Amino acid sequence: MTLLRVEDLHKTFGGVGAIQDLTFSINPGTIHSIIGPNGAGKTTLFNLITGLYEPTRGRIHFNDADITGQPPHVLARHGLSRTFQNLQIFLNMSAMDNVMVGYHLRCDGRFLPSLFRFPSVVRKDAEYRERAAALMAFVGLEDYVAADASAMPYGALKRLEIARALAVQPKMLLLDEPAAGLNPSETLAIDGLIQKVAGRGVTVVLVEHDMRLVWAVSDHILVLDHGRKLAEGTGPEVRSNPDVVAAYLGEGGRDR
Amino acid sequence: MGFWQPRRAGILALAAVIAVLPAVLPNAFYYDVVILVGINAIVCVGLNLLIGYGGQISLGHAGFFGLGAYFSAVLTGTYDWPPLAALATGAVSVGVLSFIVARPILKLKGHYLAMGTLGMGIIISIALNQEVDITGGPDGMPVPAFAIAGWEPSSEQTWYWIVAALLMISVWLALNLIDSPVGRALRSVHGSEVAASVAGVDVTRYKILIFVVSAVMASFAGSLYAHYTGFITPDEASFFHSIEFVTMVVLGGMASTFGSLVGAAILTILPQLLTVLHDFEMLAFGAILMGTMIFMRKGLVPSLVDLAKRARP
Amino acid sequence: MIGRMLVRLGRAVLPALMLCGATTATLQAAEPVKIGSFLAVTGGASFLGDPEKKTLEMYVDAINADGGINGQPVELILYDSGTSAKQALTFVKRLIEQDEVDVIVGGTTSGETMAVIREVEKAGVPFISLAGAGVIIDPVKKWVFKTPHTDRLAVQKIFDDMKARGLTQVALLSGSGGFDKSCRKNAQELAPEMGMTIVADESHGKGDTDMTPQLTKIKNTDGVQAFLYCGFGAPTSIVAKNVSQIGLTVPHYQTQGSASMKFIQGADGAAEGARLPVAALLVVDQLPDDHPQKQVATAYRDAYEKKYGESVSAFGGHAYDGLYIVAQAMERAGGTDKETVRTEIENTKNFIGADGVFNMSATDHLGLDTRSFVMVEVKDGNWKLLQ
Amino acid sequence: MAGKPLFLQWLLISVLAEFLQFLFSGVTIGATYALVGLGFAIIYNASHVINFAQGEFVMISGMSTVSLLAVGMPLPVALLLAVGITVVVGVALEKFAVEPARNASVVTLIIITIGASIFLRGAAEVIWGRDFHSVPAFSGSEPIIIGGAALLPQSLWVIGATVVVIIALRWFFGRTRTGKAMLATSYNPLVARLMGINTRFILSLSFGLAAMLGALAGILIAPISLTYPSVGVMLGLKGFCAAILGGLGNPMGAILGGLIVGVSEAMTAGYISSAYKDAVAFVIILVVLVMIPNGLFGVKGTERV
Repeated sequence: MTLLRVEDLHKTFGGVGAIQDLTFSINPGTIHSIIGPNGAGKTTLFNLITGLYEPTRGRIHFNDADITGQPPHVLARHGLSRTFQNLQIFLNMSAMDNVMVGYHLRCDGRFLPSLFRFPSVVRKDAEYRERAAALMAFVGLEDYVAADASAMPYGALKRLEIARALAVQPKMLLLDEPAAGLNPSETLAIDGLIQKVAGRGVTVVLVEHDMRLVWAVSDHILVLDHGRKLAEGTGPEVRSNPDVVAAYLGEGGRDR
Repeated sequence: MGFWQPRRAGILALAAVIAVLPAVLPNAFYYDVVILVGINAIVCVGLNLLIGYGGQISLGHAGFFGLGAYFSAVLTGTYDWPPLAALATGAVSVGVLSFIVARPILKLKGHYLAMGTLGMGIIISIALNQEVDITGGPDGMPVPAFAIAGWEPSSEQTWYWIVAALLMISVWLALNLIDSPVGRALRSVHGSEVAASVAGVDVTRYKILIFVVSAVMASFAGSLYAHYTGFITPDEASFFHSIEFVTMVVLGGMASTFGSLVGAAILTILPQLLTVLHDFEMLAFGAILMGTMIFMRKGLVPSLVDLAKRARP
Repeated sequence: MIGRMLVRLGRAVLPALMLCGATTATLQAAEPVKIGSFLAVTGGASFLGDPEKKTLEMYVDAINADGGINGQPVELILYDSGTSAKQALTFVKRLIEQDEVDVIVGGTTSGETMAVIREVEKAGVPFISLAGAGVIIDPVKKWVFKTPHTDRLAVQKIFDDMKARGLTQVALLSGSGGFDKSCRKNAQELAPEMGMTIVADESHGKGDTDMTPQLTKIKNTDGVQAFLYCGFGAPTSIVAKNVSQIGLTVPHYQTQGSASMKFIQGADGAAEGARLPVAALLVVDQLPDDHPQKQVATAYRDAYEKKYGESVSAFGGHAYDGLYIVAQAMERAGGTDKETVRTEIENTKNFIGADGVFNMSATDHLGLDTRSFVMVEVKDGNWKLLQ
Repeated sequence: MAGKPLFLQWLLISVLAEFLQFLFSGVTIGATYALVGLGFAIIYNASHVINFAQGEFVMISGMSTVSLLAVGMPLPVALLLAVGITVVVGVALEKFAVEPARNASVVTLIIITIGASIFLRGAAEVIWGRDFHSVPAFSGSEPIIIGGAALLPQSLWVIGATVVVIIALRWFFGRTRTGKAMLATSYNPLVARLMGINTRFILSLSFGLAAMLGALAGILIAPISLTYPSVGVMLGLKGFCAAILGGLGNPMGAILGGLIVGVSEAMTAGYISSAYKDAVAFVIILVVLVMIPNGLFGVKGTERV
């Protein structure tokens, strides 16, 4: 039983292969990490899985459905959500409304009910506002419930993005460098948050440079190099893989 | 969610202004200016949904305004349709047209979108200018009076209440929309298209939706304008008129519905005030526009709100 | 409570704000005669509106220096419509409702004029338009008059001249403004009546800087015997230049829209040989001494050129006529009662103006004879009266 | 028998002559659009501002030339001075209107430059009046006949000057320190600043350069188009089209964009419909943009997420 199955995936940009011959699968309910040096194609892979890029070749299956080439908002319906390496916060909105956008699929997005504020719309909005507040508390943002996103510090915005992604109620959450730009104690807290999220039964897929975080939380690791799969397995398996040691850790590693 | 949340307060303030104005306005000329403010404000409330909330610029909305005006003028004048039917036909046709052009045009971003909408508006305005047999050409055409089942609003006072009521409705609906799932989706598209789509928002759909809504509102206001003034020219659809609408929205403050009202009011009244400067009118207008935007770059209403917040910590 | 305060505040402030917008030519103790005007001083037709404004201002001063009308000083209240029909309408409401003018002389373009007619008729204020379209006074509207020759008459003059030279196949080029389109429409309508054929019908856009493609097409059209350009402003000169550039040699006609020395100067020699109908004003020196307009037109031209240091155009003449028709009507009426003044304007007889001799009536709110509209040819950088 | 080939030959020649005439017109006008469009591109590169007052540079140089000639200056001196005056106006525009609002949103900056264009037009009307004026052609107005089509010497000036500008700009951006600094600033202003480039100076310089190009267009076109306070309005708009069509921020794209707009206008006027020639030009632009959303040579906007 797999949640995500990637088969023979290729993506080229102007003739240069960013992802090549990639096949792997992810089982539900675990924390997976995708690691590799800069330019290995990690973010490209995320963008392919979440529908921001269309693959040049290959197929992606999610939850037994072929989702290849589907746009992101359709994938959100399937239960896929993500955060971004470069924060993509709606800075023109309040923190609460950022999370509320995550609930978009649960709310009534039709035009006329919104235009005339049907009672059902008002009721649902109120209900999801409460849920959003709870979600913000869950990620540790209880102090920012009434804040504008543009007035929040960087670390809080990272959490806000996770809260928004969780509001989509995903089966699988892809986190693109959740610890980047954070100090060690904040990183530690993110570590805890990721485990809490996984504890809710959400499958977490992680791209991360902070190896300490990777080793600490991952159940399963996929190593990419130049867009190809270099190795796959549990933490200890990957660590002892000679290819990985040679190609990646051998270069001095990124143990910050 | 108290009763005195800002949007309720804003609507009440607007209602108060509308109720008090007739006691203040000394003659039909003042009514005329206020009616024009109201008609422009309806366009701006719609355009602000597109530009301020949806983050999609349009330099071509006067095209829709002009089309609405000409639909009303031609259908009632040349073909003797009842004004309401003409107005509705105009709004529906503009809705369909804007829906058709929205998909390709809204693929463009930023300045390219500005160019695309500008081109669309100019094409409409050229057609209105050139099709002399239908539109009367650059010298314009008369429009029969507005009438519903024999009732004709002839005085400025009557028009004032009609436009005021329609403006109130527009503002009310716009505020509803902004504070709703659709409004959040729109603002999220403005904030980050990728993040919005990942959160499940069908970005293209909402962009098209709000483009069509704003176009229909412009067409509606155009029809209203045509019947009110009784005479229209293709200038209503010109590029400069589009720029005027955008300037109203930006000057008043993007993503602020009441800002749009203030912007529409200022840009409609300002030329009347500046006549005192004679030859320096245009120069002063440009200077005021520049100065306001330099010193209040978020636009009047948001800047003043910020100022008030800072003054009262 | 607050509401009432707002009302009082508004009553005090709003009118004060807007009052300061009024143009005050003179501030004298006696109750002034108020003449309202809205002109396209800026925008597309500024080329026409500018001399109109200058003329009105100059002669209102002159009238006041002579003791005003019926002993009352004249106050000119003038607004710039920016060549926008929309602005024109608002300004007319302002003139009528706020400034409470006694009469309106203005409306540079036909579009602006047509836009305000409904308002003027409703309010019952005598209005003399300075625009060309015949539809302004045909059918006759109670309160609306005009001074310039109609666009239709101009085209008629041109076609007459062509026919006299045995030219019947005309190529047409027109701009995209109101004046241009109206001239084109008149040409299309008049051609069959007058036995002319329009063999080419081209147009150019706003702000175009080169019309050689259109002219080349005309040049390569079979059977073109004469070329007529409908338009005004800078394009008149550009067209003349382009005509000579591509060697279009058929007789070249333009309209009264080109009746300004700027046309000749701007064409840089290329306007030579072009013919157009103009008000006699422009060739006043060539008029015989017994011509009725000789004296009036000479005086106007000399005064205008002295005051503004630029050569006179026919457009300012429309404003001159409008102003003096009103002034004389008011003197005959012995006051400013609108109904009486209107009747007296209608009774204008043998008024000698810049545009010609006016004889208005209840059925003719223009009242110009066609004799004062003459054909001229550009020769040696000046107008030459054709006989 | 001999009549037929002769007729065909005549037909060919006249068709060719007609085509050439349209082409000359299109290229001349296109070159003007290109020069104006270049100004848009250069300012956009340095500051990501769309300067809607670009057309007013064209007007200011033309009107200045008229005034300078009127006080008796020789033509070359008047032209040089007119360009100088325009550059001063351009730099002042940057210093007093754009610089103080540098971090404002794109739309705000657009409105500021629109305000500036209204202001400059208003000022021109106060200073110079509303009449149109002519400027003598640089080297006579006797047309040169090429292949049966008549070309004005002034057109050669316009086209020649555009070619010189292209070469000069290539040299400037490719070989000089200042030019390279400008390019660097356009790619990444922050890094450029960190590398010691005076980005404020670059900003002023870009406005000066754009004003110079606009002024150049102004003095070159004035003998053809005449000059008046609103002459820059349509030229500015078409220049914007040129810059967008070519791909914003790519100077060579702006040149090509200008030529495409100019030639398509002339060809449409000649072969299809002169009434709808401007509309056709805009349809072409729309179609190109819908197919290539970043213009012909625009930087592909791959969003980094």
